Amino acid sequence: MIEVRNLAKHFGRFSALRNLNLTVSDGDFISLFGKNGAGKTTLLRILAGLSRPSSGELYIKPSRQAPSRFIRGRIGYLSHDTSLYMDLTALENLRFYARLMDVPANAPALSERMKQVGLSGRERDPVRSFSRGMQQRLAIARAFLHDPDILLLDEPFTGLDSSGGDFFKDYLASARAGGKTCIMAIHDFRLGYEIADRLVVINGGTIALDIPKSSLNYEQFHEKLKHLLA
Amino acid sequence: MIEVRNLAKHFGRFSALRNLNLTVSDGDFISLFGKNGAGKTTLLRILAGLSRPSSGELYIKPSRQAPSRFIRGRIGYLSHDTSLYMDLTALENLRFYARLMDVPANAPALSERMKQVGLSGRERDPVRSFSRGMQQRLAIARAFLHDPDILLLDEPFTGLDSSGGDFFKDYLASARAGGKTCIMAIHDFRLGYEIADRLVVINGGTIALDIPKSSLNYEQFHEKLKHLLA
Amino acid sequence: MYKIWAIFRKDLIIEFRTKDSLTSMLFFGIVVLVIFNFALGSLHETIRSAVPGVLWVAFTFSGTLGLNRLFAAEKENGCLQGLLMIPADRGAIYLGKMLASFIFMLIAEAVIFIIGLVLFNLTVWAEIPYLLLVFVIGTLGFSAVGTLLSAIAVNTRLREVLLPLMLFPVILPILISAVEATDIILNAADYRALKLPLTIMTAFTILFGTISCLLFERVLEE
Amino acid sequence: MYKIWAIFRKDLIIEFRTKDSLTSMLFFGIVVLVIFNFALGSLHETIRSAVPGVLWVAFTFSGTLGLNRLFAAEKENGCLQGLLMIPADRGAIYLGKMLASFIFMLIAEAVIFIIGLVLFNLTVWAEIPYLLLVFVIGTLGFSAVGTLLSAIAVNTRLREVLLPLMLFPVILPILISAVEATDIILNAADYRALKLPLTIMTAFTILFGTISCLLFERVLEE
Amino acid sequence: MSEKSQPRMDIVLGLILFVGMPVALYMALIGAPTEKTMGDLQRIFYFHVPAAITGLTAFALNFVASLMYLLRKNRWWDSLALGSAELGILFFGMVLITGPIWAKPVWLVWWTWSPRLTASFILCLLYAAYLLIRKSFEDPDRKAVIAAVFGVIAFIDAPLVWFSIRWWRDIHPSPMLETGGLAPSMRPALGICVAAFLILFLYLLRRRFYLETMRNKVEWMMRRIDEV
Ligand code: HEM
Ligand SMILES: Nc1ncnc2c1ncn2[C@@H]1O[C@H](COP(=O)(O)OP(=O)(O)OP(=O)(O)O)[C@@H](O)[C@H]1O
Ligand SMILES: Nc1ncnc2c1ncn2[C@@H]1O[C@H](COP(=O)(O)OP(=O)(O)OP(=O)(O)O)[C@@H](O)[C@H]1O
Ligand SMILES: [Mg+2]
Ligand SMILES: [Mg+2]
Repeated sequence: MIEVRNLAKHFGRFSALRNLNLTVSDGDFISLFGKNGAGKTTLLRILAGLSRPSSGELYIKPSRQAPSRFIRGRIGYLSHDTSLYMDLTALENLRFYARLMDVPANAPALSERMKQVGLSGRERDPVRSFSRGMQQRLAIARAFLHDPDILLLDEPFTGLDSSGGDFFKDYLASARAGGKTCIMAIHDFRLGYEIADRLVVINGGTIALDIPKSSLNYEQFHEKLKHLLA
Repeated sequence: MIEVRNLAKHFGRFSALRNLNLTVSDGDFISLFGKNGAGKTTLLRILAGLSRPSSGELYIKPSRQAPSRFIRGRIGYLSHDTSLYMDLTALENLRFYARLMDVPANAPALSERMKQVGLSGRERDPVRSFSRGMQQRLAIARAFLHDPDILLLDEPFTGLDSSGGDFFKDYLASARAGGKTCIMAIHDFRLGYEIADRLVVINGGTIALDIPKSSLNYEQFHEKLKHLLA
Repeated sequence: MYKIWAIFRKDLIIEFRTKDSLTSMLFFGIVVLVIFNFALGSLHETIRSAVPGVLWVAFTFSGTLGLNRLFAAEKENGCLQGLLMIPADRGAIYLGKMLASFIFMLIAEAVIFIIGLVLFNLTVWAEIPYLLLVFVIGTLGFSAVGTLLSAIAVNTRLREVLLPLMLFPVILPILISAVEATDIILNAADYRALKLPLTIMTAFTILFGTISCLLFERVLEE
Repeated sequence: MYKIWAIFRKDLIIEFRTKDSLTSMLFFGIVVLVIFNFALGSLHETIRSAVPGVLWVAFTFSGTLGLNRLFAAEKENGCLQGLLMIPADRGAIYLGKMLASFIFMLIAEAVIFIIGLVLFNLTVWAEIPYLLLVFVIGTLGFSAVGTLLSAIAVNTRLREVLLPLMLFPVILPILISAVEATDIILNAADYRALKLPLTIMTAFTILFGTISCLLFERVLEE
Repeated sequence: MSEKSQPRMDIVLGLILFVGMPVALYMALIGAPTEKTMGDLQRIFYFHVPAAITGLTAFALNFVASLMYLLRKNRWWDSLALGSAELGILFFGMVLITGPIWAKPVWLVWWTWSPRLTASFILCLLYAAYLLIRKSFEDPDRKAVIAAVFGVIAFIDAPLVWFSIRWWRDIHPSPMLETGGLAPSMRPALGICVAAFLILFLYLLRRRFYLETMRNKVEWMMRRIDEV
C-alpha cells in the first residue's frame, strides 16, 4: 500500500505539487492524467524515492518513510530517461542491472528478455546505435528485470511502434492479473482508460479527480477529462 | 519537390536504408509509418541534410544536391532531440534561433509564439526546469519559427498532452491549407491517417507502401498496416 | 555579421549564467601556476626564466578546456543539429564560436597572468603593452585552429582526448614563439629580438585562420 | 560484494570500448610532463628536484579528469537514477566507483611515470618498491575522497568546476606528503625520513575512506 | 506578523558594538604602545590576530553545525552552518588582506608559501568551495545535506593541512600568545579587539540568521500568492 499525505514539492517559489493526498491499495492499476507540467513526473519521482518531498508524508508499506533499500527492490520505475549505458551493448546493459538486482544474469535468461521486447538479434549492438523505439524497448526490459510489485511508469508507450505497444499492454495485463500495483502517467485518454482500473487526474499540482473506472464509461470520462484539462 | 532515388544508408555492415525511392510533390502531406528501427529517423535526417546518404541521389527543388544554404532556410526539422539550450530561458532560446533564421526577434513577437504553444508565463524560466511536454512544445515553436515550406517531423506528438496535441493538429491543418509540404514519422495509426493525405510505410529500410489516403478508408488501412508491420 | 554576434552572445549568456567554462578555465590555469610554484619552490632565483613557459602552459591548458566545453555545450540536446539547419553560411558559426573562445581565453589569461605576477613576485608595468600584444596574437592563433579542431573533435566518441591530441602539435609553433616572445619581454630588454617570434606567430595565425574558415563548412556535419 | 565487482566491471568494459577516460587521463598527464620539461629546459641540473612535484601535478590532473568522467558517464541517460533504484547498499556503489577510479589512476600513473623517467633521464630500479608504495597509498587516498566529491559534483550545474575546486584543497595534505615522500625516495637516500609523510598519507586515507563511505549514502540522491 | 525586525538581543549587541568598536579602535591605534622595531606598522596586529581568531571560531562553528545537521536534520543547524561559513570567509578574508599588507614592508614580499600562509589560503579555498556548493543546488534539503557533508570534510581537513605542511621553515612568527611572548602592555588592547570582533561576529551571525528566515518566509508567501 502506498499512502501520500499532504505532499508538497517546491522548486524555489514555484510549487510543482501541493496538498496532494493519494492512497493506493495493493493491486490498484492507476492511470495518471494531467496537462504538461501538471506534476506527474514529479510525483512519480517522489514515489520512487528519487526526489525528496518539500513537506508531507509518504508511506509505502511496510516502512513509514522514504523508500529504503528493501522497498527499492520492489519498485520498478520507468522514467523519461532510459537509464541505459550508450556504450554498452544491449546484453551488457541487462547483465549489469541483473547483477545489481539479484536476478539471474546468465545469457539465455537475458536473451529471453530481449526476445520478449522484440530485440532478439540485436543483443550485441551498442545501445548508441539503437533507434528511439528500440531504446525504449530495452528500457522496459531493464526496468522490470526484477519483476517488481510496484510499477511506476512515466509515459511508457513513448516511441513504441504498434507491436511494441501491444506487447507492453499484454505485459501490463499479466502484471495486473498477478496482483501488481501500477501508477502510470499517460497522455492518451483512450489507452489510459483501457489499461487502468482507476483514473486519477492531477491538475495544478494536486489531485483533481480520483475515480474507479467502473464509475464512468469512456465517453463520459473523455468529456469530463477534456473539461478538467481545458 | 523532393525526389529520392535509390537511396541507401549503411552503418558498418548494417543497412538502415536501401534501395529507397520516393517522390514528394509540393503540398504533399505524408505520414511515415514503420516499425521501431525501420529507418524513419534515418530518412528524415538525410532529407534534412544532417546525414549523408551512403549512395543514391537526393534532389530537393531547385538544387540538385544536398540541401544548400538556401534550401536549409525552407526546411523545418523537428527531431527526437529538442535542440534547446538547457541553460537559456525559453525566450532566449527563441530569440537566438530567430536571429539566426532572419526572423523578427523582438520580445512581443516571440511571446506570441510562446503563447501559441501554451507556454505563456514561463518565458523567463530556464528550459532545464521544463517538463518533458513543455520542452516539446518549445521545440515545436523553435523548429517552425521561420515558417518553413517543408516540414520534417519525427514523432512530433511525443510528450504533448491533449491540448498540445490539438494545437499541433491545428497547426498542421493550417500548414496544409497554406500549401506546405510535410513528412511526418508517426506510430499512432489513427492520428497519422487523420492528418496525412498520403500514407507511406517503410519496412526493412525501403518503401513498402505508398498510397494516397483516399484509396483506403481507416479500417482497411489499419488492417493493411497491421499486416505489413507484423 | 549579426549572426556571428548572435552566436557569440548566446555563449556569453550561457557562460554568464553557469559560469562554467570560465571558472574551470581559470581554475585549471591557476592550479597549474600554484603547483608549478610549489614544484619550483626550491629554485627561487631561477624562477623568472621559467615564468614564460609556465604561463603558456597554463594558458594552453585552460584554453583547451574552454574550447572543449564550448562545443560540448552544443551537443547536449542536439543543439548543433539546430545550428546546422540555419540558413546561414557556416562560416558564421565558425566565427561566432571563435570569437567566444577568443574572448573567454583572453579573460582567463588576464586573470591567470595577474595571479602569476603575485605568485612569482614580478613587477611589469612597463612591459604590459608588449605582453598584451603577444597574448592577443597568440590567443587569436590558438582559437583560430582550436575552433576548427574542436568542431572536428566534438563529433567523435573520443572527444576530450582528440582535441588536445590534434591541437597541441598543430599549435606548437605558435606556442614556442609565444614563450620566446614572452621570455624576451620579461627577461631580456632587447625588444628588437621580438620581431622574429611575433612574425612567426602572426603568419601562423593568419594562415590557420584562413584555412580553418574555409574548411569549417566541410567539418561541421554529422 | 559482487555488486561492487559488477559496477567496477561495467566501468572497465565501457573504458575498454571507448578508451575515453584512460586516454584523456594519460594524455593530460603526459602533456604536463612534456611542457614542464620544455619550461624547465634551461635548468637541466636542477630538474631532479622538481620531478616529484611535476609527477604529482600530472597525477592529480589526470586523476581529476578521470573522476569527472567516471561520474559524468552515469549522468548521460539518467543511469545514476537507475543505479539509485537498485536494492543494494549505496556503499556498494561507492566502493565500485572508487575501485574503478583507483585502478584507472594507477594505470595512468604507471605510464606517466615511465614516460617521466625517459623524459627526465632518471634511473630508479632500486627505488621502485618504495615508489610503488607511495603511489598506491596516495592514489588510494585520492580516489577515496575524490569519489565522494565527484558524486557531489556530478549533480550540480557547475560539475566540472566544482570537482577540482572541492578536491584540490581537500587533497592537499596527501599531495604534499606524496611529493615529499617521492622527493625523499628520488633525491635523498635517507629512507627513515619517509615515515612522517607516509604516516600522514595513510592516516588521511583511512580517515577519509571511512568518512566518505559513511557519508556517501547521504550524497547520492538527486 | 508578530516578530519585530530587531529582536531585543540584537539591539543590545548593536549597542555594545556601537560603544565597543570605537574603544577597540582607540586601543589599537592610539592606546597600545608602539612596537620597537616595526613602529606603527605593528598596529595591524590588532586587526590581523582578532580576525584570525574570529575566523577560526566561525569555521569551527560551521563544523559543529554541519555535524548537528547531519544528525538532527533540523534546518536551524543548516542556517547556522551557512551563516558561520560566510562570516568565516569574511573574517578570514580580513586576515588574508591584512597579512600581506603587513608582510610587504616586513618580509619585503606580499606572499610566500610558508606553512601557515598556505594553510590559511587553503582554508579559505575550502570554504569558498563550500559556498559554491551551496549555490549550485536548488533543492534546499539537498543543498543542506551536501553542504553539511562538505563542511565536515573541510574542517577535518583543516588540521591535516596544518600539520602536513609543518616541515617547511616558517617565516610567519609562531604565536606568541601561546608562548607568552606578548608584551603585557599590549594585552589589554588585544583583548578588547578580540572581544569586539567576536561580538561583531555574533551580531552579524544573528542578522544573517534573521535574513535567512525572512527569505524562507518571503518564498513561502510568494508561493501562496502564486497559488491564489
Ligand atoms: C591562521 C591564520 C593566521 C593566524 C592565526 C595569524 C596570527 C598571527 C599572529 C598571532 C601574529 C603576531 C605574531 C607576533 O608578532 O607575535 C601574526 C603576525 C603576522 N602575520 Fe599572521 N596569522 C595568520 C595568517 C596570516 C596570513 C595569511 C598572512 C599573510 C601574509 C599573515 C601575515 C602576518 C605578518 C606579516 C605578521 C607579522 C610578522 C612579523 O612580525 O614579522 N598572517 N599573525
Ligand atoms: N528541477 C526543476 N526546477 C524547477 N521547476 C521544475 C523542476 N522540475 C519540474 N519543474 C516544474 O514542475 C512542474 C511539474 O513538472 P513535471 O515534470 O512533474 O510535469 P509533468 O506532469 O510530468 O509534465 P509532462 O506531461 O510535460 O511530462 C513543471 O511546471 C516544471 O516546470
Ligand atoms: N549511428 C548508428 N549506428 C549504427 N546503426 C544505426 C545508427 N543509427 C541508426 N542505426 C540503425 O538504423 C536502423 C534505423 O534507425 P532509425 O533511427 O532510422 O529507426 P526509426 O524508424 O526512426 O525507429 P523508431 O521508430 O524506433 O524511432 C536501426 O536499426 C538502428 O539500429
Ligand atoms: Mg513528465
Ligand atoms: Mg526514430
